[in-house]
Formats: sequence, C-alpha cells, structure tokens
Amino acid sequence: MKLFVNSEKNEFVLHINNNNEQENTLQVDNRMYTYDLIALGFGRYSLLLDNHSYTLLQVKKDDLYHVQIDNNHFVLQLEDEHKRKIKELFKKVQTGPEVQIIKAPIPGLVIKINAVEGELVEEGGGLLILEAMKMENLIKASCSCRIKEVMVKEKDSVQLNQPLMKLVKE
Amino acid sequence: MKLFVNSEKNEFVLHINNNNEQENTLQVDNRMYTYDLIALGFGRYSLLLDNHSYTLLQVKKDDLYHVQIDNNHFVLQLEDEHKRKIKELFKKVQTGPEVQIIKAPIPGLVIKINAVEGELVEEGGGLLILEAMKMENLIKASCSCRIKEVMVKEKDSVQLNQPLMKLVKE
Amino acid sequence: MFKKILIANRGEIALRIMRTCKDMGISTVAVYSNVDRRSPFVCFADEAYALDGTSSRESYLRMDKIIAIAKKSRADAIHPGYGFLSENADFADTVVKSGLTFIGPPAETILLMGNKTAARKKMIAGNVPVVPGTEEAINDTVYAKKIAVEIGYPVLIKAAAGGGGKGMRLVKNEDEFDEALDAAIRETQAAFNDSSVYLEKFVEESHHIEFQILADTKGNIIHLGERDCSIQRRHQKVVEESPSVLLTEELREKMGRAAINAAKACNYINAGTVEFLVDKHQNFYFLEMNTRLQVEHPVTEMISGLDLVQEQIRIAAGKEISRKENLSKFWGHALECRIYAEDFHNNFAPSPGKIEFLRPADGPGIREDSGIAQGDEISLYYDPMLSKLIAWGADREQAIRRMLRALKEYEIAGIQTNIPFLVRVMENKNFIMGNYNTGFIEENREQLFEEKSELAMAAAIGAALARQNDSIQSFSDKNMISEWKIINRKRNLS
Amino acid sequence: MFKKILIANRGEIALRIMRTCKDMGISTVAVYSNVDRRSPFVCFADEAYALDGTSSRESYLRMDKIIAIAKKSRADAIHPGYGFLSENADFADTVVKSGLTFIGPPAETILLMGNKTAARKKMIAGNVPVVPGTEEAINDTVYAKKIAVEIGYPVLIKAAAGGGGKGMRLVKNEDEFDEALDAAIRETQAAFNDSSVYLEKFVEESHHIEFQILADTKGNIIHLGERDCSIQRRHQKVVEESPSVLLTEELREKMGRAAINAAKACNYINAGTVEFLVDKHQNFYFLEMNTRLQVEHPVTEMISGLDLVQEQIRIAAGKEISRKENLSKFWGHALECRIYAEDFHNNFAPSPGKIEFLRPADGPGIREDSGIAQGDEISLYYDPMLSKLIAWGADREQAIRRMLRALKEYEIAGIQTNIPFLVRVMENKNFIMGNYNTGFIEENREQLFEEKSELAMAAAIGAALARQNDSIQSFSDKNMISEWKIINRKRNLS
Repeated sequence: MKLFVNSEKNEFVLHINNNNEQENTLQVDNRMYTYDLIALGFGRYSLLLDNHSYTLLQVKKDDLYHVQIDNNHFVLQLEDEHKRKIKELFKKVQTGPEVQIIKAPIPGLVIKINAVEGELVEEGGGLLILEAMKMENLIKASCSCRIKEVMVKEKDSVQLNQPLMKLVKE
Repeated sequence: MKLFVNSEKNEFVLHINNNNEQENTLQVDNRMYTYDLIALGFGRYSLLLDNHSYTLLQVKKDDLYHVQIDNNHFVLQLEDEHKRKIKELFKKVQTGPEVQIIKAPIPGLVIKINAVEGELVEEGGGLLILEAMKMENLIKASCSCRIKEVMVKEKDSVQLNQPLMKLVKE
Repeated sequence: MFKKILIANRGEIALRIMRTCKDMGISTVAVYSNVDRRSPFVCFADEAYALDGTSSRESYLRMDKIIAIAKKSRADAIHPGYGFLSENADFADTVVKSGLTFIGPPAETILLMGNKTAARKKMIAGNVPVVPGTEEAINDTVYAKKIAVEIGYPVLIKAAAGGGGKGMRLVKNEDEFDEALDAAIRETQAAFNDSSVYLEKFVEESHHIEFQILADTKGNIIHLGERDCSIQRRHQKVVEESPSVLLTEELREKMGRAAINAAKACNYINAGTVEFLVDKHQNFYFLEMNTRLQVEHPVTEMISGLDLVQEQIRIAAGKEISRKENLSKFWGHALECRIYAEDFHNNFAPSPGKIEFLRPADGPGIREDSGIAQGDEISLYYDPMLSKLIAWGADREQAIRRMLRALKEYEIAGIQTNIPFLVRVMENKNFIMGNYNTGFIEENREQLFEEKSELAMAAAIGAALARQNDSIQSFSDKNMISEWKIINRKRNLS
Repeated sequence: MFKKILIANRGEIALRIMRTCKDMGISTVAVYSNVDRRSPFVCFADEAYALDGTSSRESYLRMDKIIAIAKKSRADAIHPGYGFLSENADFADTVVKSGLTFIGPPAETILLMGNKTAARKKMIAGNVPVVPGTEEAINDTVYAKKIAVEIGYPVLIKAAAGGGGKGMRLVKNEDEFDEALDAAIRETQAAFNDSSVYLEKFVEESHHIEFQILADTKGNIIHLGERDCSIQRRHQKVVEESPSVLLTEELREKMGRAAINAAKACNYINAGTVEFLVDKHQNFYFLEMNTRLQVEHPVTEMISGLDLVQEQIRIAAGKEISRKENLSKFWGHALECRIYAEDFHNNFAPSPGKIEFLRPADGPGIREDSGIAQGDEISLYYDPMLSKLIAWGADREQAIRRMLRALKEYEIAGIQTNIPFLVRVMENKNFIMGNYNTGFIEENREQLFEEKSELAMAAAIGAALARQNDSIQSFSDKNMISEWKIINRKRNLS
C-alpha cells in the first residue's frame, strides 16, 4: 500500500508491506525499515522501527492525525493515491481572491475588538483581545489584508476554532 | 428504593431518596446521610457522604461488586427486596450433603497432587501444589472432608477459579 | 496542634498542603467550585464542601462562604495556599476575628507588603535598594507617561495589589503606553478586584532571585537560601532552581541579610519570600515580598530537607521552627518545571480540554506535585498550571539531566502542554552553562521555538501503521462474526 | 565512557537502569520476551530486540541470544540487573570473552560468592562469623536430616545457587523435612537451573541487616551504611529501611568493617551487598554476599545522594567511584515498600490480570521506581513485583508517615496488590516503635491480617449509588434517542 503523509514541514511517501512473512517491512522515500507496531490502549502505540523504540500518543480529529512522541506534537494528513489525485484535480479549478478566516486559537471571552469591517490591516496588527484563564491574549493579523467581516462582538464567549473575522488578501 | 448490601462481615440496609430536591439523602440502618456521587471514569467514583470524601474504584464481576477504597477491597452483593425474597425461598428448599468445590485461587501450573479420590482429608491438609510466578503455592483443604473428585492432573495449566477438586462434608 | 485545617484553594497546591496535613495527622477540609467537583484535591480531602459558584469571584474569593464552611466543619485553621485570598489582609483579619487561625503572617504585615507601592516606600526608608519607579499608584495617564520618560524606557507597569505576573506589562516606548496601561488595569481588576498599578524601570539582563524566609513567634528568623526564577514567559516563572549559579558565597550572605532585614522591617511571622532583581554587575534591588507560600517552594524543600508547609503549620500553632540557623550548605541541586496547559507555539495560549491519558514520570531524583488525574477536564476558569515537576541531583548537571529525562517520559494526551518547551530549555546550551537571565526566552527564541522534524518520520510511520492496525482489527472482528454465522448456519442445518 | 548499554533484564529494574543511562547520555538496548512486548521498559528503551520466547529459560536466561543482540546492536556493555543472569559467572565470563564489558564484578568473584556454601567456607577461613549450618551442598537426604538434628531445629533449607528467597524453606521439625526439601529442590532448579541446597540454623528474633559496598578498579572500597530488611514474607523482603533502628554507632562501624573485609576477601569490584543476621544480643553473622545491584538499593540512594547505577557504570568503565569515604552521616531516613501483585489475605498468592486503572502516588518525599503502566497485563511468568515506592523523611517518623500517605493515595485497579498489607505494616505500633525482627509478620498476624470493616459502609453506599448512577445514565441516553426520533419524525412529516 502506498501512502502520502504530510506534516507542516515534511511529506513522506510510504510503502507498507505486510504480507505476514517473518518480518514486516516498509519503505520510506526509498529506504527500507523493519517495523513492529502494537496498540497499548488509550490511543497509545509502541512502534519499533529497525528496532528503535518510539511510544506514540495518537488522536484523530477531523481527518487529521495528532501524534505525540516524546512530547513533540505533529499534525499529520494521510492520503492514499486515489485521494491524492482527486485533491489535485480540485486544486486546479480553484481560483479567486484569497480569503482567510481568523479562528479563535483558544476558547475565551472577547474583551475588545480593534478592527472594523472594510479596514485595511498590516501583518501583525492587533485584531482583537481574547481573555482566557485570567490572561489577555492579543489576536494578530497573519497577513496585510482587508477586514471582510467581523463575526463576533465584544463580550462574546467563543469556542476553540470559532471563526472571528474574515480577511481578504487583495 | 430499599437495598440490601452484603459484605463478608456486614449487612447494610439502604434507603436511597433521590427526588431531585436540593440535597440527596439516604438512610443506612436508621441514620440519615446527605450524599453526592460523581463518576470519574475508568470505574472510579468520588463519593461525598455527609461531606466526607471517598474515592472508590469499582468493578462488577458475576453479579458481585468489587469495591476498593484507600486500597481496602470489599466484595459486595446488592439485592433489592424482590430479589432477596426469591433467594430466601430458594434457601428453604435446599437440602442434602454439603459439597464444596476447591477452585484455583491463582492461575498456574499444577505441580503435584497430594490427594486421591475417596480419601478423607483433615482441615488444613495439603491438597495440591500450584506453581505461579516461580513460587509454589500449597492449596489446603478448608474443612475435614472426603475427596469426591479430583478434576485436574499434574502438569495441567489452570485458570483463576477453575475447579480443582470436589469435597463432601459427611 | 490543630486537629483540622481548611484549605482555601484548589489544584496542586490544595493537594500539596493536604499531604503535609495527613503526614502530621491533621484532618483536611476542601472547598470547591462547581467545575472542580471531580478534581483530585476534592477526592483526596477528608471532607469536601461545595462553594456553589464557578468563577473565582463566586467561589474561591468568597470569604463569607469559606469561613462559614470552616465553622460548620469545625476546622481550627485555614491555609490559603498561594493566589486567591492568600495575600488578602481582610481575609486574614476576618479569619482571626472568627476565632480561627490564619496560616500565614498577621493581617497588618500582609497589608503592608501586599501593597507593592507601600512596601517599596518601607524599603526605601530602611535603605534597602529598590528598582527606580513610581512611589505611588497611578491614577493619571498623562502624569504616568511623564514619569515613564523620567525613569527611561523600557518600563514595567505592575499591579499594586498582587503578583504572579498578572496585570504586568512591559512597555518599550511611549507609543505602546496607552494600550499596555489599559490592559494592565483590566487584568489587575479582574485578578485582584483592584485596578491600582505602578511603574518600575525594567532592568535588562537581570536575574530574578528570591530568598525563602521562615520566622516564628518565638523570635527565630532564618533564610533558607535563594531560588533563581529568571526563566519567565509572559512575566510568569516557568523554571526555578536552587542554588543560583549567579551568586557567590559573599553575595548570598549579603542578600540573605537584606532579606532578613526586609522581613524584620515588617515584623514578619510565618513563611515568606523576598524577591530581588540582580543586574549584570551583581547589584541587587528589592522587588517585593510575597507574604505566603511560593509556587516554587519545593525547590527549597529538596535542598534543605525541610517541609515548608509543615513549618508554616508549626509556626501558626505557636511552635518553634525546626531549624534555627540560616541555610548555607545545600543538599545538592534542585530544579522545578511548571507544567502548564498551553500551546507554546501559539504564544503560550491556554489549551483547555480533557486529559484522555496520563502517565507521569517517576524514578530517581524525581518528585511531582500534581493536581490532575486522567479523565479530568481542564477548564478556562483558573490558572492553567497543571503540575510541578521537581528534579534533584547531586549537582546541577545531574538535576538538569534528570529533569530532561522526566519531561521526555511524561505522557499526557488530550490537551497541549508546555512540556516540549521545557525540554528545549533543559537542552539549551546557555541554560546548561548557567548563562541566562530574565531575557532568556527572548534571546534564545530560535532554538526554543524551532519546528522540530527529527521525530516527524517516526510520527508519520506510526500514524500510517496505527490506521492500518485499527482497520485490520475491526476487519478481523467482522471476519470472526461471519465465521460464527457460518458455524451457526451449519448447526441449524444439521 | 560507554556509548550503548544492553540491559539483560525486564520490569522496573530494566527501566531503572535505563533512566540512569539516559541521565549519563548513554543509549539503551532492551531485550524482551514475547509477553513483555508492551512493557514500559521496552517502550522506554532507545532500541528493543525480541528474545522470541516466553518462559525465563527461553528468554531472559538465554545468554547466546542476549550476546548476539548486544553484538548486533553494537552495545559496549551489558547490565544484568538483579535476578536472571546477574549472578551467573558463566554469563559474566562469556560477556567479557565476547569483547563486551560486564557491569558487575569479575566472573571469579561471582563464582566464589555465588556458591553460598563456598562463600561460607571463605568467610569461616577469614574469621567472619557465619550462621551454623552445612559446609557443603546436600546430596543425601538421610545425611541432611542428621545434620539438621545436630544444628537443632528450626533450620532453613536454602538454594546454594541464588538468593531472593527462592528455594528457601523453613523447617520447624523433622516431620516437615522431606516435603520441604523436595519443594526447595524443585524451586531452586526452576529458578536457577541448579538443584543444590544447604542447611542453616534458623536464628530466631533476628534482624536481616545488609551493607552496601562500592569498590572500583583503582583500589577504592567503601560502604554506604546499612539497610534493615527484616520485614519479610515467604522469605522475601517487603519493606526495607536505612538507617536501621537497631544499630549503634559502634556496631555500625564494626559491621561495616566486617563487610569491607568480606568484600576484600573475594577481591570485590563494583557494587555489592554483604548480608548479615543480627541476633537479639547484637551478635552478627555473615549470611551471604550479593554480587549485584540489590532490589532495595534506592533506600541507600536517598540517604547518600548517590546514584548507585551510575557508580556501577563508572566502575565498569574503569573510573573512580565518586565518593572515597564510608558513609557515616545519613541524609535523613528512607523506606522502601515493594508493591507486589498478590492477594495478601490468601497467603500472598500471586494475582495476575490487567491493570485497568493506575494513578500512582506523588508529592513531597515520594519516589517511585515503577515497571508498569495502565493497560499492562501482569502475567504469571515472572516475579510478581510491580513497583517500588520509596519515601524519604528528615527522620524515621516522617518517612513512615509519608509512606503511609503515598500507599493510601496509590490507585490501582484490575489486580490485587499487597498495598493494604503495607498500609498495615506502616500503621503497626511495633513497626513504628522500631520494635521488630524477621518474625514481625508472624508475631503481628492479628493486626496485619484483620478484616477491616471501617470503610465497609462507605463501600456499600458507593456501590449502591454507582449502580443507580450508571442505570440512570443509560436511561437518560435512551430518552435522548427517543426525543431525537420524535424530532426526525416531525421533520419527515413536514
């Protein structure tokens, strides 16, 4: 089986052979490894890769795999060849201006909104202040954009990943 | 609701009132208590009984409740009035000689059998030797009885609670 | 000695205090807010009473409810922990007036040292060097800006009422002043119900070094050496250690003497901490005195062998402290890392959620003071600190290696924590060499926040294999069922 | 220094050794049997290799496989832990001949001290007092019985090849002799692959006191004081402490000197333990020397501040030990409790099963050396020890109180453990007063094995409420479903 695994920085192409022979092997970017994976329960796995031992904590959320090793977090996307081809086709037909949704990085209370609809903001400019766990957190613009829509108001309680503002790159 | 709870040594009669008023109360052997129970997951419960705090680990096995508090183990039987009446009726019709099944207190390997069928054994007499975790364990007779049946042979592997011998009190 | 103590706090510190109570044979009473009903400290207490409220203001800051519960449960004394009501003179006063013992200094001392501007004045009067800044709380923004220019940027805006980094803002130039002041006022109001702030010069390249003080009612007053708390994020301590690599024997003695003088100046009783800034020329300045148990007190416990909570309780009960001389010889070296529920790649933003799996570290040299259990829900209502990991070593190098090992061993799933950040601190060459100050995080940004890819391949392979493993398992379950069906069909046929 | 060490062991001790390796920057290689694939020590190692076998004989006792893996993984050295091959001179010899370093004493020393009867002879020759008994291993039952009468009952039958209580039987009179001898021979054969046993007088009301020795290749040899290991069940230690309440300064010095002489007599190198019996008149007798790391070594680590595994590795690498004088001043007091998977109400019979929930203890003064994780399956193939809980206190009283607190805090579900038994030991008045010897469990049966009912009512109420709670929950789930059905039906209608 061929699989594409993407993290923020890397892409790995995996070929997994599990023909139930003596040793399981897999190929990553042209190098062969033996492997042994065992589920420990509670989303924990023990992986031996060429006898190197790794303990993984793994949760799947919305098609993304959140994997933790030695307290390093990785967010991974897994695709087989079929899925990848469909996605590439979709990409080609996408056009239009780039729209960006600013989402709440933490749940909290909207203390102050610094931007109005239609306004042009600089990259790094303060958009709004979220209070959580008694600390204030300034949410900044990730690009120089125009505010298309402000989706919350002051004193709103917001959930994790709740859309706060819509920005358009012009 | 009225409940009878039996441990090896005690019996408690409980009346639980949970009419969803402000405070939950229950009555044990004529004394009233306020209570608050909350499930913590994994079979753990936090119980506040007249504000005294207990953490319980609980597993149900074969109709018996195994409860652990502060690392003290209790094996409890719960019956409502209906179940108790039926049981009492059954008890009355039971007669005949007392048969006792010696069960394996641990899983292990039968090393040696010291008793033969038909033999009379003293209370505390050695019946067989089970090896587990590299240590030998002598299984003793719990009463002065006659061996009715030997249900295993030497070198057998036995499971927890597997019947080993049948004894009859004469 | 007390028979029963009410702990007016939550989380790890409530549990920590209860542990010493148990060791001393003293019964414990917990009070809890609605969201904390499932918390380990509630389960661990001998008795627990609901405060019937969710926010701090409705629960852990409600003196009336807490004192009523103390009365109802027949507690003799109240331990306030840190934060919440621990530095509230009114509370200390009310506790005493209710006929109970407050485990902490007298109300007058709290009042004096709790008001950071009043404390500064007292120190100036006693010739203890203080950081240049305003002597009074600020009411007037225009005046404040003038003072800031006089002191010279960068300046710190600080809450007059409290500590813990809340309400604190670093202002690098005048343009930032208004916004920072607004935010500081809002934060201190929310945290301490008091909006007074003051200004202080921001001493660059400084060490934050504090001395632990113990003073009893019999006239004994000692210090237990220092803690270096210079590794801070968002003006809150993250890593603390004792002894400090910066202090010479001579400087330690000088600062220790100043710390004891500061404590004497306010007639201090019980455990307290005198905080100093030490600049690169080894000049030291009084910052503030914390009139309570410090979060990082375990570091001092490890190198002194004392139980500071036990000393607090002994002092409050009118007994002598169990040691009469200053601590000058330390037993090895100790480090503490605070484990927070936060996403360090996202400016240390809080990361609430449910703890799906928890396997803490253990082994030689490792102590943990934890407030959490598997299955707990970490809410946004309180401070995001989950636990404190403490490592002891015969020397600093061993303590760091052990801490690093424990951090890597620690398994927690369901929420993000700052553990990967702490790992990087322990691996940081400057930290290992002892070459750091309060600017550490800023100066080592690159290494501390670097995206790591060394384990990415193992993660990728693990994810792919786990997906396959789980689908094979459910597949073979199905096979099992269909085989059983076949057997049953055959049975039915025969 | 070594770059990579293979640990030829399992469970808590494998993990313990790996921790020190990590602290020293040394890579670790685990070897594992089929049932141990999921064990924490396999997950924790840098590399792990299957031994492809289940019983000890097929796996952890297979020298050939272990050495082949060491070669394959390019390890420089092998640490044998305790038990298994740790006191097997052949193994030590083969390791060295394979060009690897054995972390332990030379093969000749193991051979000499490993044969308990040969060691006894050596000690007699060197005028170290030994317990009366047979000088040779027993081959002849009739002769053995004659000797037993000469020594005088009660006598102990002991395995010549090993320790750890395996193959040991107490015989009170001649009637019990044959059966006990048979059992001892079978057990020692199974555990050590050697059926030789010998006889020793059973010294009643004695203390089991041992001295920790460190000796390097540079000629340094020191002791680190004693451990009192008199609390034993089935001739295996359950609770150990240091210092011993029994020893005076004078006796400590005398025994320490005898321990060092014993070590010198066999040209000892590395960490080792000299075991003595001390009778009620404070006479002491050499029992045996364990030529390996002891299970209870953490107790000495706590009161000395040393990492004994680190010292072992340093010595094996040809370096000096990090301390040159005997330990005469102890840092406080330390206790160890061994946590076994066993049912103490059923004569400490092993209790295997799956660990359904695990929340270990933590907090001030508590260290744990654990080999388990939640979800682990505890098998019957190996020793039932799960973990070691270590408590440190400024004095013995505080150490006991902290241990008691930690034991009560420890949550483990799915298997039975001896924790309730350990709690009773810590609560036992004789133990608290230090008034105990190897007969402790026998003499305090009543209190130790009493059926407790104080918490029975809370358990009963908890069970009843939990049953109700769970049924209400499933009931309300059903309600939810039916309401959704109604909503959907309405939707379908519109």
